[in-house]
Formats: sequence, structure tokens, C-alpha cells
Amino acid sequence: MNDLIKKVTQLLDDKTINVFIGYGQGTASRIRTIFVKNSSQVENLVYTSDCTANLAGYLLKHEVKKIGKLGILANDSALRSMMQLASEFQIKDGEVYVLHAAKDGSFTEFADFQSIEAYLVTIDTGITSDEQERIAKLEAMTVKERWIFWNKEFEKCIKCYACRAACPMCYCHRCTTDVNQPQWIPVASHEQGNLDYHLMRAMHLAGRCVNCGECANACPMDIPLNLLTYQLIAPIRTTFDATAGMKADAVYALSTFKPDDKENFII
Amino acid sequence: MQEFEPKIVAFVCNWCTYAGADLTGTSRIKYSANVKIIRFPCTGRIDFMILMKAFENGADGIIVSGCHPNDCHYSTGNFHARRRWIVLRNLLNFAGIETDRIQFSWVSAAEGFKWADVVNNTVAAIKEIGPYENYRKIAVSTLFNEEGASNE
Amino acid sequence: MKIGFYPGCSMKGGAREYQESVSALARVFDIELVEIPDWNCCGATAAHNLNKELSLSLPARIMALAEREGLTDIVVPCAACYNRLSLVQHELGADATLKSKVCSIIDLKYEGTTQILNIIQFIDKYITDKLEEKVVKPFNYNAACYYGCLLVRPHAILNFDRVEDPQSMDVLVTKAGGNAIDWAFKTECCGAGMSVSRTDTVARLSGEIMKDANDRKADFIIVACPMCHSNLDMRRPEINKYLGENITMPVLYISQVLGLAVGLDAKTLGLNRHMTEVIFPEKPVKAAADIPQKVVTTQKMEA
Amino acid sequence: MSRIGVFVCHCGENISATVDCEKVARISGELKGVEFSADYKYMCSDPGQTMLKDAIREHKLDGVVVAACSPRMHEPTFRNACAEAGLNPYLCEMSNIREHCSWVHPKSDLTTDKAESLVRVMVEKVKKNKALNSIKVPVTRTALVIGGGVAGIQAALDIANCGHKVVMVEKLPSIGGHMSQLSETFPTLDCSQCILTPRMVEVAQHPNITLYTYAEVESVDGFIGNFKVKVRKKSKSLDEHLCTGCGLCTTKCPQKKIPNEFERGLGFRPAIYVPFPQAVPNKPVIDRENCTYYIKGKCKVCEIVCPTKAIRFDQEDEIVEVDCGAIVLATGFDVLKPDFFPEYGYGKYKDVIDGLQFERLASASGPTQGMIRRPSDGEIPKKIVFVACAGSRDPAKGIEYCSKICCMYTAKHAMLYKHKVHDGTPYVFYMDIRAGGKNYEEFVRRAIVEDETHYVRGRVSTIYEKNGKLIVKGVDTLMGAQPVEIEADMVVLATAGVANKGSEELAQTVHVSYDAHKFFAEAHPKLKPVETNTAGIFLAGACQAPKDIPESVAAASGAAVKVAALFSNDLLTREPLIAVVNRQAPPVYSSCVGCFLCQSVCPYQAIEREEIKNRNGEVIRTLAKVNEGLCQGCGTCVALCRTKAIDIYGYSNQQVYSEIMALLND
Repeated sequence: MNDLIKKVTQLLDDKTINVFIGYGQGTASRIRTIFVKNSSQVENLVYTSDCTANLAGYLLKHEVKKIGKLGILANDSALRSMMQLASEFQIKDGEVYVLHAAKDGSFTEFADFQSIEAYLVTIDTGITSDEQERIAKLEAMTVKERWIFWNKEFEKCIKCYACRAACPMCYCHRCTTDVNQPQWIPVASHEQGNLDYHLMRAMHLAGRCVNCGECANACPMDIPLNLLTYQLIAPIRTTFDATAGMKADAVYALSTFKPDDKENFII
Repeated sequence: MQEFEPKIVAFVCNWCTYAGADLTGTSRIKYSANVKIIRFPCTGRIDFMILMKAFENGADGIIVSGCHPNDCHYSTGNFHARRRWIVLRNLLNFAGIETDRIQFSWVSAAEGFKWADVVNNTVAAIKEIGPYENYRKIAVSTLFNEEGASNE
Repeated sequence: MKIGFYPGCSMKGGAREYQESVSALARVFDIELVEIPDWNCCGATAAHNLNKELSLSLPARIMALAEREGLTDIVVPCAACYNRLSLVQHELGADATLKSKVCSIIDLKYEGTTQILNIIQFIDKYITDKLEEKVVKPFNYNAACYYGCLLVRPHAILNFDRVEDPQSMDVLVTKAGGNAIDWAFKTECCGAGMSVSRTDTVARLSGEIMKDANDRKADFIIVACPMCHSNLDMRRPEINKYLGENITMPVLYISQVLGLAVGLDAKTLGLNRHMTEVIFPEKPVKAAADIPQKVVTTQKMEA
Repeated sequence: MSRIGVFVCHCGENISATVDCEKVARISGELKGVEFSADYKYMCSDPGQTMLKDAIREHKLDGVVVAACSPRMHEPTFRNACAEAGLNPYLCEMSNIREHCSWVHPKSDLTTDKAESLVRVMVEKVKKNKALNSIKVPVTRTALVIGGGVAGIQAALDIANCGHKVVMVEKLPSIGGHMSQLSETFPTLDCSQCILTPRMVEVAQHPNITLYTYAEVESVDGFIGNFKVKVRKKSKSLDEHLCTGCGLCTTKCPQKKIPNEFERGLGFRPAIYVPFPQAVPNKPVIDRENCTYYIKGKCKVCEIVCPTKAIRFDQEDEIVEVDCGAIVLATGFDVLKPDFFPEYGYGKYKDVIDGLQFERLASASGPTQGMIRRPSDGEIPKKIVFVACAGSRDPAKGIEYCSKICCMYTAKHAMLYKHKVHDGTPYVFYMDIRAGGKNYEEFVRRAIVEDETHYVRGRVSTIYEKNGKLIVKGVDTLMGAQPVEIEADMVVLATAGVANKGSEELAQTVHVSYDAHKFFAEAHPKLKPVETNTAGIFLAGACQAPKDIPESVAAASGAAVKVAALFSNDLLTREPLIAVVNRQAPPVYSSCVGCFLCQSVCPYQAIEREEIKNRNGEVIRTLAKVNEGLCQGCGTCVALCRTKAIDIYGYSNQQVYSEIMALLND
């Protein structure tokens, strides 16, 4: 922890960065994201086992970007998000100072994307066994049962778009939900619009989602949104041999193809 | 009681399947009138949202068809489309949408007979499955009146 | 270092010297060969003509037993056994349904994770690096390396060496101080399984092989398969009768050649067990000019 | 409020037999936004079109739907008619009520209902149609021809003779390609050099052709009509203007034992050399890798003997920029490398050679002055074996395709051999004889009958040397799969034709696609054989697939016509049905977020990066932009774009959405 404070103080003092995105103490026992702009604020930084949020999403927020050079405390998910963002030309190598927070509480500096890529191949990028179980349970249902399950979930949706705001990959300036000519997605939060919205989001994240779980964490109605995109990770990996957020110059799985891609439903 | 006449919309590419359907016509092969075609330049142009809009607006079935692999007029549009369909079918199925109502096919400009078969088989299959009440219901917000609890 | 060892039937019978030499060689390089407990016949040349499931289950059981012992590599010196084990591993790897069926037949868990090594692969993986420093008595002879059919084919599955003109044994012989000659019958058929039933066919096929090696002034034929060995060695009287000659050239296993080079004695290597007596010609018996030189570099055609 | 006109065609009885056309017209007339509707016997006839034009003028129509046959048939007809009446042609759509309705359904209310809804769909679509103008792209009337073999030469001359400028780039020191290496050509047996060299000279002397030899294409930017190409002229270590081509330097060069590439290693050349006597240009280059001066720092014999002081040891590569409107790829092919055939001892035995080497042996200007002598000892081979399909049609070697030219040249080789070695015996091992072509089969017959070539149908398993002979072991499948052994003096392998070395890199530089075997891919295998998927880039010759000389020349002329057609106007006109990335006023600029996932889906490399800068010149946004010259309008990018920032004219999101609504909500 002292290392972190010392390092960030130094970075801010020698103007390597103008702001450092890290974790701080929120109200009650909650952890929140803080933006440390000078050394006097450095003491607000905390790092505990509760600090699991993927902070990479903030890198593209206009309000953060305009402060100047960014530094970030990145966990594994954040690193993957950054690689995916880099492959989509949203961040450049060397643009962001990256301090990696390992699961054991140690901090490592990553000088460039190459070293992040080298690290990422060593970690487990899969979803948790709990999530696997929930997906398997859903998959075991009949289509009609799943339909009922999801409708019940989507019925709760209040279209607050917290999921969209929390997702590091939802960085579009104008989301399809905001397009009204034509109005692809009904604005009101009733079942049809909710289904459209969530399936649209899942489809847009297919092959890009790094399974950080921020969408589900952010949902005030506790909709297990992450399962929609998580379920697609396995087929994309097995069918297309692609995993999101592993390489800064990766080609998006749905932007490419193999002439012999396998399917069994086209006649 | 009147027989159920499904509404089926076909999204096809201009160069292969549309031309193939033209050949079905010039060959005077008969098929069911339930299917109506919307023309696209390429299967690569067919946005997945279009399929969802079709179900919402009362389609009971959908046919998506284009050039066989390696025959795309634009050389690779159908390959990209195929990848998207693989993912989309996975997602829709997982979300509880009945993917057996969507028939994907490759029909070339020479396959007039195949087009008639695809249409007739799809119509027969959808007649078997019945109208897509479930999807239509959410469009009018009358869900869960009779289905009971979910399996959560 | 513990490595699984599958002897197969030959090595317990007609090719005892092959096992003796492999074991002796392994000892020199501090490698412990662990014979797979309760191993069974690989099915070899007969089973796959009779019963598909049997032909899959026999090798699968061997590999399953190795897996159970925690062995990651198995060395299979017999080329026929090596071929069967590799092919079955490939076939079951490609078909999950078949795999589970075979698992239920053998009543053992089979994953297909062990690496199957033929004798040359084994030497390459564990010995080659240290070979040259251990050579005390260079094998200073002209050697015709004979690969036979099962070691390199089918290439698409075994993916070992060049299928039409293999080189791996030649390289080993060279490292042992020998002169691997260029000859034409490296992968021709020796008659293999007809060793007992059609000795006339064996005499003809093996005869052509012997003749070419002899014409090209080889001192030894080097093999890596007990069947090749028995045909070339044991059927020598028939071969000589067919050729109308008296070729006395001995046939050695590659493990024996390396064993000799690292200073093991003839008895340890089982040289006394050969039918055709192993006599070492006095060197040099031939002028260098007589020996067909191996052209290592390919002809330069174009810049 | 729209003012749409609906015109329902009876097509004689083709439509009206099963569809109530009058009713369709009547019902359509009641649709919102439809100002006028009518039905007519033959809409495509003159009176039909006149009716359409009159109605447009009279009712001030701002959209037209013609319900008739397939748009693939008459869309251009009716769009032209609209244009003639002053309506933008892209405001006209067709409902296909013939092929997709009247012809495939029986006469019934349902069929008429379907026709009505097909019209309704198009009415709703037309409401969202936009007036579009054809795209005009300026054209630079210079063609770049890459490769100076017979295909490149033909294309260059054809284009130049149309009055257009041509820049030809050849990688080697001389043009001529593989054809200049050939001895005689099938099926006429005329001398290759005799027919080719005049054309090579013509290229060099043509006022419209600029020739860069010993040069390679470094980069290609731009698009059809407007390519910007960088060409690297490798240093020849020579002032070409001063050099008279006297050749003194080449005779005095102390390095004499460099394997001659032109002779395929069967002869030698010095370090300063002209590749062959008839080379164009006939001026030497210094091969720096083998030149004593460049290796050891001293020698300079050539500089000393040169009467015009033309040698330039310090000359550097030069980059030339070429502006051109079209590119013709004519980079030719190569043959398989020796290490492919360990079983044939190719590369191991000196007397196992490939077809091109045999060409040099048979050539009057070759290393043996046209005598067939074997490389090992110069003896005349009395028994020679030709192996066809050496590598070709062999999935195990990774070459599934037929190399096409080998059957013919193998027959030619056998003939040439027999003509030169009367008491010799030629054998040919073959799989099938593929002699499709004018006078080709007759030619092969002559080789078999008149020149007594022994054709053995079967493959060769192995070749080895024994007692100074090459033992060729094969099988004769027509004689009951009998093993055959031939003791030959020489073996010629008809090695597979493969893509030229570096073709993959060149394809990536030029931005064209290539197939699994690295041959360049045509836009359509039948109907666009000389076009590539990249507009303005064409293919000539064997860079596309193995081809013989007549085919290469025909393809080259075809490519030349395409170039000439492109150059026939100052402006290139294209259909405007292309994708477009939206642009909005600052500070929004566009809903494009610049993720560029669209870039790799585009089959035409039509998506570019546009940088939006602020007043200080700093880049504030990078947006996708569609190159109008390259986009072909497939719309694959449109479906991928998450923000709907890309749309496509003619099949826009609004149009498609309206169509679905209209189709399903009746």
C-alpha cells in the first residue's frame, strides 16, 4: 500500500500523469472510484480485497480525459479492457500509465502494451465456476422456460442505462438506443424495448466482452446481464479461436472470418 | 376453424438468392404465398436488429438467404454474415427466442428449385410450430398471464 | 527421469537384444524406463483387419495404463507398436463418441495425453544433446539406415521425418561417428508380416534391400524395427539364396549403434543374439572415393 | 407529404392471369402518400414508359413504384425513364410481382393480396429514398504494369497503342520473363525468342511506355483512377545514360562462376552481367552480393575497362513516384523448389532437372547450344524420363490444382528431345493428358505417334542413382498396375507451377486478395476474370493461376481493354449505391467512434481514416470515411456498425426498416 502511495505521489509530482484513477473509501463500507489529481489527495487511495471494479471504463470518459495524462490502477479485467480498447483504436500505447494490481496485493508497473499482453497470456481469462453453473442451468432449460426467465428479468429493467455506463466497452457517443430515425429500440421501459435493448447490447459485446461483470454489478434491479455476454464467450472461443482483450492489435472476431467456419444450421 | 397462415419474411441478397427466386418464377415452380422477400445487396448487410424487428412486427418465421460460401458477389460478405449468424443464433437461443423459426440458407442464382423447397419447407415447419404468440405478446405488454412461475 | 516403456511382444521374444540395447543406452544417460504395468498386445498387424473396436481398445488400454501411472511420455521402440499407438491416439482424439465407447470397453479412463515416442524421437528428445560428448568409440563404418514402412507412415498423422527420404537415423549415425550412406531403399517394404507365412516374398523384397545396401558398400544396415530386423537378419539364408550371393553384412538396431559408440560392450547390447554374425570389418576397408558421398546441400538452382 | 406514383404492369397475361392488377392499382392508390396509380398491359413498352413519364410531369411525382417483373430485369429501364421525365432515377423502385408472385402462386385472392403488400413495401421504401447522383471520379490516364513477362508486355503495348501512358516495372534486370527462357513453344514449335524479342524491343522504344527494370513496387496508395505508387529502382551501379551496352565490363569481370539464374543454374555469369544476350535494356547491372568490390572493397576492374566511365559504385536506390489511374498485375509464376521432391532426388542428382532447365538445354542460345546434354558429365542421354504432375494434383504436396501447362510442354520436350537425339528413347509418366486447346491434342498425338514417345500412365514413386543410371520406379496403371523400372540417363520433372515468390507481400502492398495458393484472386471466376476485387486493379497472365502463353496474352489484352475503357473518359462514373459514414456539425462531427471494426470487414479496403483537427491542427477525432471510388456497396460494414454511423444508399436503415413495417403491418 505504501508502495502505491509513494509511486502515485511521485508520478503526480514529476508530472508523469495529471490524474490517477484508483480506489477510495466510499460511504458506509463501500469502495468507490477516486481521481487523484495531486499528492495531497494520494492518502485517499485504498486497496483492499473489495477493490475489484474494472476502472478501465473511465479512461474514455470525456470528463476524465480532459484533465490530462492518465494513470490507472488496473486489475486483470481492466488490463483486458485496455487491450480490447487499444484494438479498437480507443487508447494508444504509452498514453496511459498502467499500475497493475495483482490479486495478491502487489503492484507492478506495465511499461507498454507488449508487457501487458505477455502478462495476460499467463492468467485465467475464464468466467467463474459460479457463473458457469448459472449459465449451464439456463442452458438446461427449454427455450420457452428461458424465455420466461429472461422476460421476468427484463421486466424489471427501468432503462436507467447503468449497465451501459459501467461497461468499458460501451463507449459510443451515440448508442443505438438513442437513434430515432428509425427508432430501432422503443424508448419506454416495457418488455419489448427492454428485450431489444439487452439483446442489442449483448450482440454488440459479443467477442468484445472481457467478463469483468461491471454491467451486472451496476444494475440496480439485479438483472444478471453479464450472463448474456458470458454465454457467448465459450462459443466464440471454440468456434473462432478468439478471446477478447488479449492483444492490442487483435482483429475483432466478427470483423473477420475463416472460409471454413463451422456451423450446422445453414441449409 | 381457419388454417393458420404464417407470416414469413425472407431477407435475401440481391445477387444469389434474389436471382434464384427470380429463376423459381421463370421456371414457374409453385410455392406458398406466405413468404415475402425483402432485398438486400448482400447477406453481409443484414443487421441482426432487422430479424428482431421482424418478430416484433408479427413475423412467425424468417428466412435469411444468400450466396453459397465462396460465391459472394462481394467475395466475403456472406462469410462475415455466417459468423454473425453463428453468434446471433447462440444469443437468441440463450435468451429464449425460438431459433427454429429462423431458416438460414444458401441459395444460388441457379437454384430455383431449392428456393421453392426452402420456402415450402419453412412454411410447413412454421405451420407446425404455430404462431409466434410469445413474442407478439411482449409487444402489447400482456406477459405472464397464464404461464406461471419460471424455473429460476 | 522416468519415462514409460512399452516393449510389446517382440522385445520379450525375438528382439530381446533390442530391449537390452535400449535399456543399456538409457542407463548410460540416466534415464529410467518404467515398463507399463500389466501391458497387453498392441494388436499390431492383425487386429485392425479383424475387429475395429478391438484394434482401438488394445492400444487405448496400454495408453490408459500409462496415464494411470502418471507417465507423460512412452517410448515404443517397435515401429509397429509405435504406429498402432499413434494412430489410435489420433483416431480417438478426433472422435469423442468413439473415445467414450472405447473407454467403456477397456473400463479405464483414457485422455490421450501421453506422448508416444518412437525410438528415434526418444533419442532425439532425451539423448541427442548429450550424445556427442559421450561418444568414446566412434562407429566408424558405412551404415545404410533402413527406416521401413511403419516408422514414417502415414505422414499426415505421425508427422515424423520426411516421408519419402527420411533423415533422422542418418543424423544419429553421423553423430555416433558413422558414415550414413546415400541409398535407395530406405522406406521400401521388407516383407514385414510375411516373415513366417511367405518366406519367398520376404526373400525377394528384403533381398532387393540387402543388395542395394551391399552394392553401395555399406558395412551395416541399421534398423529401428524388430520386424525389419528379423526379415533382414533371420531370413538371410533365403535372401542369399534368392540373390545367389553370400552377403554377410550384419543388421544392427540404432540403439546398438549408439550403444557401441558410447562404449558399451557387445554382450550388453545383445550383439551375440543376431542370426547373422556381427563381425566388424577392419578399417579402412574402402577408399573414400568408393563411398557414395551424401549430398547434404541441395543443388542451387536460382538466386 | 409524398407524391408517389404506382404503376402496375400486366405483363401481357404473365401477371394479370393470377393477380388482379386493376385491384392492386386501385388499392395502392389509396395508400398514404400515393398521388397516382394506374395499371397497364406492358409498362416496359414505349407507350407504357410514355405513360410513366407523362404521369411524373403531370402529377409532379416525387417517387415512383413500378410493380412488374424483377428489378434485375427492368430497374435500369424505368430508372432511365424517370430520369428522362426529370425525376431523379434513384427515386424509382420496382415491386417484383411477376417472378416473386404471379408466376409462383395460383390465381387467388391471396396472390393479389401478396402483390398489394409487395407494392406497399416499395411505396414505404420510396418515401425514404434519397435523390442520388452518380459518383464521378477523376482519372489519371497512366497505367502501371507490374511485371515484364509476356503478359505484362502485351498489356503494356495494348494500352500504349490506345494512346495512354504506361509505366512498366520489372523486378529483374531485363524484361522477357519466363517466355524468354523457353526454347520453342507449343503447339507450333516456333522459337520463343524469335516471337518475343521484337515485342520486348517495342516496349523499350514505345513513346508511351516508361520502363523501369531492376525495380519493385514499394507502396500503393489511392484508389481507382487515382493511385499513387512508389517504385524502388534498385541501384544498377551504373549510369544508364552513359553506358552503351558494349559489354566489355562483363567479359573482364574476374568473378565468373556465379550460377546463372537465366540458365537456371546450368551456366555461369560474371558479377556485372546482362542476363541474356537479347536482354532489354541491354545494359549490365552489378550483382552486389557477388561482386568482389562490394565483398572485399577492391577490384573495380569494370570501372577501369569501361570506355564511357559509366560504372557508379556509390549509386543508391532511387524511389520514383508514379501517379496512375489503373494497375495491371502481371507478375507471373514460379516453379516448385527442389527440396519438394526428396523421393525424386531433385537437387541431389545432377541429372534430375526441371522443365525450365530442360528448356535451357534445348535452347539454341542455352548453355549447350541446344544440344541435349546431361548436366553431370555432358553426355547425350539415350534414355530420358519425363515426369508429369511433379507436385501438381498432389494434395500430399499441398498442391491440389492442375498446373495446366505441363502436359503440353512435356509433350514438346519429348518431341524436341527426339528431334535432337534420333536414337534416344523418351518416356513420359503421366496421370491424365490434358490437351484442351487449339491444335493441342494433335500436338500430343504427334509426340506419341511420330516421335515415338512412350507414354506410361502412372506415377513415379522414387528415383535413385545406381551405377551411373537413374532408376525410375513407377507404375503402369494401364497394364494392371504393373511396377515399372526404367534405367534412365536423365529425368525431367514437370514441377508444379506455383505463385511467384513474394506474391503474398505484393498482394498486400497493392491491396488485392489472393487465394490459398497465393495466386491473385479475380473478382469473379467467370464474368470478371481479369478484374480484382479492388477497383482499377487488373490481372494479366499466370499471376492469377497457371496459364500458357496464348491464355496469358489473351488475359493481358483483356486487362488492357478494361484499362482503356476506364481511361476513355476524364471522369469515371459509378452507381451511387455506396456506404457513407454520417457527418454532423461540431462538436459532434459524427456518431462514428472510430473503432474501425468496419475496416477489416470491408472486402474493398474502402474504409479510410479521416482525422478531424481543431484550429491548432491537433487531431481531436479520427473517423471512418468511405472511399467513394472503392466502395462497391455490399453493406457489410453497415450491419456491423454499433452506432449506426455507417449507412448505405439504396438499402438504408430507414428504407429497410420501413419495408419491414410495411410488409408485416397490413
